Amino acid sequence: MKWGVLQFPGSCDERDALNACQIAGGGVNESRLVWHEETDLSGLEGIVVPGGFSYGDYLRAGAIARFSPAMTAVAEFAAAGGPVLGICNGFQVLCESGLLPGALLTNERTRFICRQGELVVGEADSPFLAGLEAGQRISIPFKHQSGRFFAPPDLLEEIEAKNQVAFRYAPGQNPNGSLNDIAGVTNEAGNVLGLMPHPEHAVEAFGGSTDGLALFRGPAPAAGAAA
Amino acid sequence: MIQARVLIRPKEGILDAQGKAVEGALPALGFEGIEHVRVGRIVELQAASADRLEELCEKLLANPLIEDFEIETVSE
Amino acid sequence: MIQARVLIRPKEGILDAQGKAVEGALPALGFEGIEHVRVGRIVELQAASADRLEELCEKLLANPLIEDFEIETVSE
Amino acid sequence: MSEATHRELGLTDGEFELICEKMGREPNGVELAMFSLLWSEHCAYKHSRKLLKNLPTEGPRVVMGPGENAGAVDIGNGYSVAFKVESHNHPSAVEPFQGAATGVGGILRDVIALGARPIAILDSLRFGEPDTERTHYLVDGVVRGIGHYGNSMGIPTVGGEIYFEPPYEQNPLVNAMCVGLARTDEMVRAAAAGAGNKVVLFGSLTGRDGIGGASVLASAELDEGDDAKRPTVQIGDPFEESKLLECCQELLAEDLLVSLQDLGAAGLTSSAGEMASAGGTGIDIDIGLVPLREADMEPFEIMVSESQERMLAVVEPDKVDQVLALCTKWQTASSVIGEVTDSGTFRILKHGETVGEIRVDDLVDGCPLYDLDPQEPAEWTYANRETIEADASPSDIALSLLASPSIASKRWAFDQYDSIVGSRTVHRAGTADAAVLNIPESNRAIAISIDGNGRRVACDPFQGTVEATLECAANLAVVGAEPLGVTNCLNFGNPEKPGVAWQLGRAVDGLAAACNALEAPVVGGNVSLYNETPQGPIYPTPVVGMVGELPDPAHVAGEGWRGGDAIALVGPFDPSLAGSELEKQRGQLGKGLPEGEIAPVKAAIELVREAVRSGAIRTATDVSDGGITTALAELAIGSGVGCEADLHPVMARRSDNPEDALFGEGPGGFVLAGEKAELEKLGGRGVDFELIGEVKGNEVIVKAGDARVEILVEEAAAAFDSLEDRIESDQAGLTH
Ligand SMILES: Nc1ncnc2c1ncn2[C@@H]1O[C@H](COP(=O)(O)OP(=O)(O)O)[C@@H](O)[C@H]1O
Ligand SMILES: [Mg+2]
Repeated sequence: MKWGVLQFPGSCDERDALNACQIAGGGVNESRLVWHEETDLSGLEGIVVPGGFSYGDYLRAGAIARFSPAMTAVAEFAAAGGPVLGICNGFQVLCESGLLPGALLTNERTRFICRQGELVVGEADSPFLAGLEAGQRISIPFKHQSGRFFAPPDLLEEIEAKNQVAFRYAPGQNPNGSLNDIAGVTNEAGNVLGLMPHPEHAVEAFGGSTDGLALFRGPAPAAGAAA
Repeated sequence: MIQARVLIRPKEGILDAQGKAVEGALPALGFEGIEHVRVGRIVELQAASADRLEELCEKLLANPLIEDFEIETVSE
Repeated sequence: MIQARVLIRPKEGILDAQGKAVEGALPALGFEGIEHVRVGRIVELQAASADRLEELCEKLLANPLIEDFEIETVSE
Repeated sequence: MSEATHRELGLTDGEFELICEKMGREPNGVELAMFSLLWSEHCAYKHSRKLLKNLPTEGPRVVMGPGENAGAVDIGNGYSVAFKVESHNHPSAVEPFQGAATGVGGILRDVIALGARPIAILDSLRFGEPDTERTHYLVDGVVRGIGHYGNSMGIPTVGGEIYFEPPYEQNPLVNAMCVGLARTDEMVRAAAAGAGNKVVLFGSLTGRDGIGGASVLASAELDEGDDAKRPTVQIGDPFEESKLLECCQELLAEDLLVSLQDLGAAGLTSSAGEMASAGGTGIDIDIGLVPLREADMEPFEIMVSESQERMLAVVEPDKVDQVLALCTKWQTASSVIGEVTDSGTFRILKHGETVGEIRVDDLVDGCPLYDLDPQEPAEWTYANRETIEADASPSDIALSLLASPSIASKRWAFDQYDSIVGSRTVHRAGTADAAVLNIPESNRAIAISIDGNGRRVACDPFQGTVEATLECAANLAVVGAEPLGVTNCLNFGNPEKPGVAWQLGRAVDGLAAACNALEAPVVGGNVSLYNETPQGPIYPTPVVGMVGELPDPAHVAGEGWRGGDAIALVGPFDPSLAGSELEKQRGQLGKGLPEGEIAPVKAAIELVREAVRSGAIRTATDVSDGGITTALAELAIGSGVGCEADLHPVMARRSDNPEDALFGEGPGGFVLAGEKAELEKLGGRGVDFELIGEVKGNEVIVKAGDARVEILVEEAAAAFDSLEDRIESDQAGLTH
């Protein structure tokens, strides 16, 4: 599957995400980085908005990156049903740009955290969850400073009612004070998914877990069918 | 030229982690009787006109879902 | 009870990395004619008295080495 | 220039006279500022360079040694790793968050300047005891600062160490190490070459950051304002550096640069001066072409500004446009500010008009090097204080050691660092004794360790430094790695004092002896002197960083053991309370450590390394602070299973004092756990070997003669995890 991984000034995890795309694709090297000024996404079958500190995370995480030309193209790609995965800073960018509901606030304890943790797969209907079952636990690193998911009460209710929760932190493992333990959500259609934890850092055995691969493999059949 | 000052605060009802951290640190430093600490941002800038400041705040400087903003301007 | 508002800004001459990044991003967002962007913090709190606010700012809220602060109070 | 000026700038009368003699006239303000910085201890190494010549610097794997921005060793398949450790002690004492952040930024740029991509950061920190507001403030700021910079740059912080000792209370140490990966044939040197080539400055704008002491040169006019407002604190901007890194990588990949250099201490003066010196050329810099953050800067300010996130490159004239275009792509400012010449002179121009002119040799190599006047102090010169009750039982002592700030878990700190970005991290701080990074490019992994116990070095500078170096090698052995090269940072007090001079000389001798024995060349480092306050000097603290390689990251011994495992003690471990954590708690520290031979320790290191590499041993750790009991307790805490061990063989073979066996420290001890039959294969191999117990139950039980430690694993864990609460209580962390 041909992924495009966005690269903003200040992105950090874009090579890791590209690496994950490649491993998920059985080592085939057909994915590529997409510079933030690019607007032509033709030929790409999926988009990753990766983690890092786009524009230094200054002002507010994701606030500046969402205005990049590439994000306009990503919005069109998503509107046409293309799969878009936002990881960490990418999740923040997708929320800021309105492609996903909610917002991400500074961790309750205000500190950056980096540790391995467990997620419970939610009920959301999304191609990214194709290889996972609702209720299943997966082990994925948590790594962020502004990962506290927030939505005002009515929006939160809507997200829950429409089954847009993709992942929750396993009981007792919520590292940041996210509402309803939410670690990741999808848009209504399910083709856009954002999460704070880092599946691209759980793709090789030496790192301790390969549970993250499922997310990169999930949309492959759908993309194949579309092509 | 306009000198503008934008105050951006966490919306009422949202846990303000930084404000809470400040409150938590007060007793050990011997400060008493201080409460309701809220931490926000201030952005100061010079603009040719005030026309689009509101838009700038809504689009970039603040996130209306979680933050309120207030613009104060002084013409120079 | 006193309602206090503390404005904390990077000192004149000190690199303001956030202000610089915001200013740099504005033209691409279609905002022209905006300059001298400085980003700081605002801390609002309630205190039993204004006596030790200065000290609070110096010790905890601001870093006097790199930041200036300004305290505005309203009695309630 | 008044005579007082050069003194205020830190030059001695003799040095000033020498400058006048070399120039044939008195220097003007710009020139004096430049001399004062390049002839400072920091840049000229005037009290340490003679000693450093004793370090072994050569070996078959060395690609770049001391003299370059960082050292580098070959790791096969056309790749090298570049690494260096550097201090940022003073700036961190003044402003911990920015001091630590810019310390990381600075060491990253040294590695970036070689054309390497940084792949790991380690930090080595020293603070006072964690009971004071000041220590809390420093720890909070430093840890956040390191995390802020490394995390934002996307470079994992994979290891480090934190010690808490009273002599660091006013003068904390913040040492950061960076490791980078490069294709060997694409690495660049810093030497300027080719008269007529252009000098390009890129990165952040130049402001008044870090001008500090030199500001006495400011003209009266500028002095009229409030001088206190003149900024001296350097502010780090990792976003700018992140762009700079990618920009440098692309410039080098496109083969657009002749040479590259970072701007560190003394800014443009040192980088341009050292580039010209290394290349045997001259250089012209026009300060009128330097992009400024503030309009009214004086020439000397521009020449010595320490604004962060800037690089200097030498570029052939026909490639300049491409270079500037790439900088624009990465949204980083750039401009041509000068030219390489064949004059041998460093010329400073302002819009074409000469404002300063110095022979490159005079500036860079002209500073006199001083001999030290070492004198061993007759007695222990540091304070002692008792913090443990005299009648504490062995179990109480064990818990007290686990809770001791220098031994207790630092996970709360390391969890604030992104340790996994880059997809190479096999082991990070806290999961094995050394960090392990996968290097698929050359079909192997590297291991990195950083170590330096200042207290033991204070007891005996030679032996203490040998031990620090051996501990690095032991940490590497535990993950199956053998040393390739060493970097170091020598943090000491005022070398003009005979006692400190003696510490420094003996420590360098110890480093040389250990590196020679281990055949691990020193490829770079840093020296930080004058770490003292009116309360006295810090403990002499050589921080040793070691990089090694291992064939297979799948065979790395970790710290988790399993019920039923047998426990062995391997190596010529000869524990003593001298200089130990327990002696510190008892307020009984004094001069001297037992001398030990290096060869048998080296043999033990090799045996453990081979055992781990074979895959037969899955649990191994070296015995270090707090002795065997602490090592056993840490393994128990890590896996939640207790143990029962009897140190009788240790007692019988060496000392008869149970406390020495239980809590004594010293080099050359490894605790291994695993299948008894596998462990026994390590016996009879010329290295001391004893089975001392078994993994079981929920208690840590360690016997030595009549003495017995018996603590619940839970209790041990609670003690081990107690530091976070002690340290965090009063910090709000609003620095960013
Ligand atoms: N303790 C030491 N051991 C070995 N080499 C050292 C030591 N201290 C400094 N060096 C070497 O001396 C040179 C100058 O060091 P430094 O001034 O820190 O470099 P830079 O200006 O690039 O930061 C470097 O090549 C460094 O590796
Ligand atoms: Mg350098």
